Amino acid sequence: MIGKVLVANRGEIALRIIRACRELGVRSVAVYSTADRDSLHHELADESVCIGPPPAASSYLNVPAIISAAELTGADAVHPGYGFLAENARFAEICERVGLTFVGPSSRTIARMGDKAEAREAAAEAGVPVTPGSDGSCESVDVVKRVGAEIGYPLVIKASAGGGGKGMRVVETEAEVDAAYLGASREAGANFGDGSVYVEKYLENLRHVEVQVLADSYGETVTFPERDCSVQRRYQKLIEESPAPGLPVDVREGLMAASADLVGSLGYEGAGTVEFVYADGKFYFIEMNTRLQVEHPVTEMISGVDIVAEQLKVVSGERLEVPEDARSPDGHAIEFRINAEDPLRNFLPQAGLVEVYNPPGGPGVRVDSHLYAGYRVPPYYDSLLAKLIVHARDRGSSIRRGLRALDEFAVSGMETTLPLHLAVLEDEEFRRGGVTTRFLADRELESEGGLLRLNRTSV
Amino acid sequence: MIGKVLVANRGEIALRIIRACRELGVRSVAVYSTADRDSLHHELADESVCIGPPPAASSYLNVPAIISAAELTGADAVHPGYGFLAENARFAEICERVGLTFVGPSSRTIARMGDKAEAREAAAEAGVPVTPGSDGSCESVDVVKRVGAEIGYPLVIKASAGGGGKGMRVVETEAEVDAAYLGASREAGANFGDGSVYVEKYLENLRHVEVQVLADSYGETVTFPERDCSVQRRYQKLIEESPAPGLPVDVREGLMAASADLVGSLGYEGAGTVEFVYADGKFYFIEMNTRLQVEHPVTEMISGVDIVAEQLKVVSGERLEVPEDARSPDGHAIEFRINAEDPLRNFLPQAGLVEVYNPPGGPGVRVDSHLYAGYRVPPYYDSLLAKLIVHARDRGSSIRRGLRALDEFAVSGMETTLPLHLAVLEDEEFRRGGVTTRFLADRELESEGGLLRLNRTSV
Amino acid sequence: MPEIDENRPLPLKEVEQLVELVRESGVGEIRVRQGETEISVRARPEVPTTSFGDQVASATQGIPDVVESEPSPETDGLHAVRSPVVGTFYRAPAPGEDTYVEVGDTVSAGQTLCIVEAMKLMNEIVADVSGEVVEVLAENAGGVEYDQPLFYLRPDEQ
Amino acid sequence: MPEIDENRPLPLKEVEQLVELVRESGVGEIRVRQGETEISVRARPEVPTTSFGDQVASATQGIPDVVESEPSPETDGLHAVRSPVVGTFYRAPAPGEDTYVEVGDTVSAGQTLCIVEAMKLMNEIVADVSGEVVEVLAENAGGVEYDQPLFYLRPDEQ
Repeated sequence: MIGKVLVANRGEIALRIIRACRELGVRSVAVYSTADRDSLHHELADESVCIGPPPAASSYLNVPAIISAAELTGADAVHPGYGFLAENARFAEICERVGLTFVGPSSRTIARMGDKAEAREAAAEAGVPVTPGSDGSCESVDVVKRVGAEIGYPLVIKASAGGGGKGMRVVETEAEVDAAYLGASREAGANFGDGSVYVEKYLENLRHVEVQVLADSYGETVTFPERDCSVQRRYQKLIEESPAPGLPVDVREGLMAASADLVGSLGYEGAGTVEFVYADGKFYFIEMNTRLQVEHPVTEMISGVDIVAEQLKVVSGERLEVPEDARSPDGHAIEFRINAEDPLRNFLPQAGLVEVYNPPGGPGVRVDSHLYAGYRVPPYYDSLLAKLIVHARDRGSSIRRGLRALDEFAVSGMETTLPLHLAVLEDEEFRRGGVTTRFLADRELESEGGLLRLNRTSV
Repeated sequence: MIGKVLVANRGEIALRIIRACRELGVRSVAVYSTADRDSLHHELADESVCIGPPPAASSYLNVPAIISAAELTGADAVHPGYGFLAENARFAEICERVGLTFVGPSSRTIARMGDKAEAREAAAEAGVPVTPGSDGSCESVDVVKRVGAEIGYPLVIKASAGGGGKGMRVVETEAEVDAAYLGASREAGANFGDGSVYVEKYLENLRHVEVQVLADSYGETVTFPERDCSVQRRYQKLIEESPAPGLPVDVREGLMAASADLVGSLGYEGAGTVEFVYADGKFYFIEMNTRLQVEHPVTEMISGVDIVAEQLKVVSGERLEVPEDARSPDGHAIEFRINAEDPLRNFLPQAGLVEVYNPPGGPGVRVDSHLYAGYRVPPYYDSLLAKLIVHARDRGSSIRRGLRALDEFAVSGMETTLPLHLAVLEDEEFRRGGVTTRFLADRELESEGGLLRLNRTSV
Repeated sequence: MPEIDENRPLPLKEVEQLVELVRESGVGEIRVRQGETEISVRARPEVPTTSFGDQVASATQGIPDVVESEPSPETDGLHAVRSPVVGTFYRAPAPGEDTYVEVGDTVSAGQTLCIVEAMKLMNEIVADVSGEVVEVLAENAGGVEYDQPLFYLRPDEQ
Repeated sequence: MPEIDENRPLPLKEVEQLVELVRESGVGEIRVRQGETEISVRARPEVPTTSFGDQVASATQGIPDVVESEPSPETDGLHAVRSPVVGTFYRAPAPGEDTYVEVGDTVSAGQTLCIVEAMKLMNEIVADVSGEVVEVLAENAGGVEYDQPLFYLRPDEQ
């Protein structure tokens, strides 16, 4: 087993990794910016190093400072968490070069999957269904039009190097292609330094489902029952659950097999997530995230597997330890992202002093959070305050447990997404299950007697 | 399903019951003393009624006030939790008489199992092994001596109406019988209003194991894998785990079958625990608790069953919903009782303001607690502040998770048993597993660099 | 994900205007967001005060009875007569009969004010001071808790 | 996740303008965000209240390094020279050579005090004020964090 891990992250995910280290007897090193001097990751790690001033570019994205901190403390591995440097192939490569074990796949695999057009090709080569569209990038407007003539409109043009909706344009007819191509390409160039784009059939009424994978260096690959992450706001996931409600068993088996095929063809090692869209009984690959994801606890709850511990075992050259029964879902789990955002003011980010913090307890409740009463949420980083994960024997019980736990969750000092989650759980369509990614966009939030409610605005 | 449950208790167990009610859609009524005006059970219940001044005799043991509160709020059931009125047959009888559903077995069964000598007889009749000893109570010194001649010394004289070590005397030789009989009988009379005693073979080097049972009104009985509660201080359990370390499978099956036999012969309904001593490969019945126990979460963690929810289903006339695989242990769970007691000052109870309260989170961690930062622990009731339950795939991982979570658990404002638990988890004999009930008595606590350590004092 | 144009200059002119506005208006903070532009100007902070009761109230959404409306304090020299038991409050000895007391009545210490029935037992509640009945705080035939104020009396001058 | 262009220069000019604005206006804080650029300027804070570090120290048994020994405050008019990077602290240009400065030396602003090596780069740390070297706070060839005080200087009277 590796001996000391530098955790190149902050907030709840840094705690998550430090906890896994401690349970495995591995020493942990926290790095922190001067804005995070009072943070729990800095308090709970075995060692910690201040790496820079508050802006992420000077601290959590500061590669020289992080590498120096690893050298100073004698860390032999770096766990990047999610966000920040987690999918930065250059960082992974630097780690490889200086002899630090990067907890993740090789820099080559990160780079390959980071190019979305190339990832599509890799998936197609592995026999995984991809949305109908171009083979790789589209060099010109004409290529887009040829694809459109072949598969029909609407289409969506996407940035090859992109993600998160940047450099993306939906095209309803051929007449719109020229302007959209130009716009998407320019935006991609400005955002990612790479203007290349590709094109896909635009699917509506789709669900976002994804498969957690783990692979070790002995060629063993484990895929887990899918997560459904369709409750999103502007491509940001808010609620994730597993298994996906109402998904036929053969679709689940198809998703798991397709993910195993892709991962196998890549020679992948470590944890990753293969993302799909699902509509009308069919699924299509969209991208692969070559890192731990925010919503990994949902899978941990229904499988009993500690995914972060398995990551650390894999990079230590050990074999995966996943019992056979972890591959079928044990009950149902839902994760709620409690963000420091005001749902009534267009999700305006909040910062400041956490006055009261009392997380819920009791059966089937897990909380991953770096908060404590008296903690000051700095304005520099993302707004995730806590993840509440509930687990029960079936989806109905999970929803009721979620309502109970959200109701108990006491955070004051700033607005949060807690009341939004309560409103989602009261929504009839959500309760029936199987909502699409338009779920939140199709609804308005209304304040009613101190509680929030969702009202459908379009049909 | 019953519609509204009055929770005749306080602290963490009141919260536990209120949580179960909320998840089942059952309304809950809290009762509280004036010392508990700021308590979470009062805040989180749907309704609440102040029932009396701080002393338990005038509030949580005040039967007329509790019955009146049930009538005023229209509750149709009363859940007694543990302690207070939970094994008070008269209270159960009054509930039956006024048409309130008592969440527990019938008052007759409570009374029968409450008489320890009678419970021994019931167990023997059901074919459950009991410690060699007297048949029922011993009317005179001569009966004790006759038993002594038959089964040999040492013996232990126990109060029939007793529990918790009161009215108990160990007798090494026949010469000591007269004085011990008199003393035990007097103490029993003073404590329980009933001086009758019985006698058992005194077993040393034994472990305390117990079996959780659930039975419904359709004759279905479920028994769960045993809990080991051998880490005790003066008959008070401090750490409970399940399954019992190193217990042979045939012993587990024997314990579960014996418990099912006893419960079946009693026509038992609801949740209960059959307690045994275990030594040298053999187990003997000691008593049955006809109520929910403090340590029920340990069984919930390894079975996935919500025991309190099942209690409420049973009294609603529904069938138990326990999947077949809940009867074999899924992983390993340990519970730590975090008490407001100072381990270095003879476990002196603590009270006062909780300044910092930050429970641990992350995978496999459950906390049942009524604390929050700013809560004032009243000096009137028991010292249990929180239960930390950890769950992992095997005992070794559970212990490491326990160390991690205890280490994170932040409570300030008073001394607690947190450092004692850390010391137990570092003890080599505990780590090997299978310690006897003398574990803590045979050790001294030592303070070393701010941490506690256990040192063995006898061999 | 927001779309970002990293080439636009920072809106320093607008910042200056907001600073001026904060200073002149005396407000604590102004925040403006438009698309990806966000400006926040805060005055020098005052000394914070915190009370736990308030915090919990604002913190726990959806818990209906978290904010306990405490019985009004015994201000203005009023004396509260409280219920010693949980039960049902009756202002008269039996249905149809006269109430024990009305607002404005003068009562003497030891005089019965009402009955609280609990478990079929009629508990007569007596005045513990002499004085005038100023307010009846519980509803006839309604439930009362232990320690709940039932009457306000204005004690006689001594 | 957005990829960040780490090569763009920091908008120092704009920062300076905002600093000036905070000082002149007397407001507590200004924050401006545009796209991936974010600037926050805050006035010197008021006296701090309770520090969490203390509380945790007494609360979390068994966490060895919870009590961070904060660098001693710049009392008595001393000026701290802090490390701008994470790295290894060297008092001399090369092994065997003379140290840059010793306690008691008088240094002028801009004079090299030490080297902090990070990623094979030798960062010369210079005095930002003129004055006397009062204390060397880091150990030769030991690691230093960002913002860690390296020297105390007593600035010259002006």
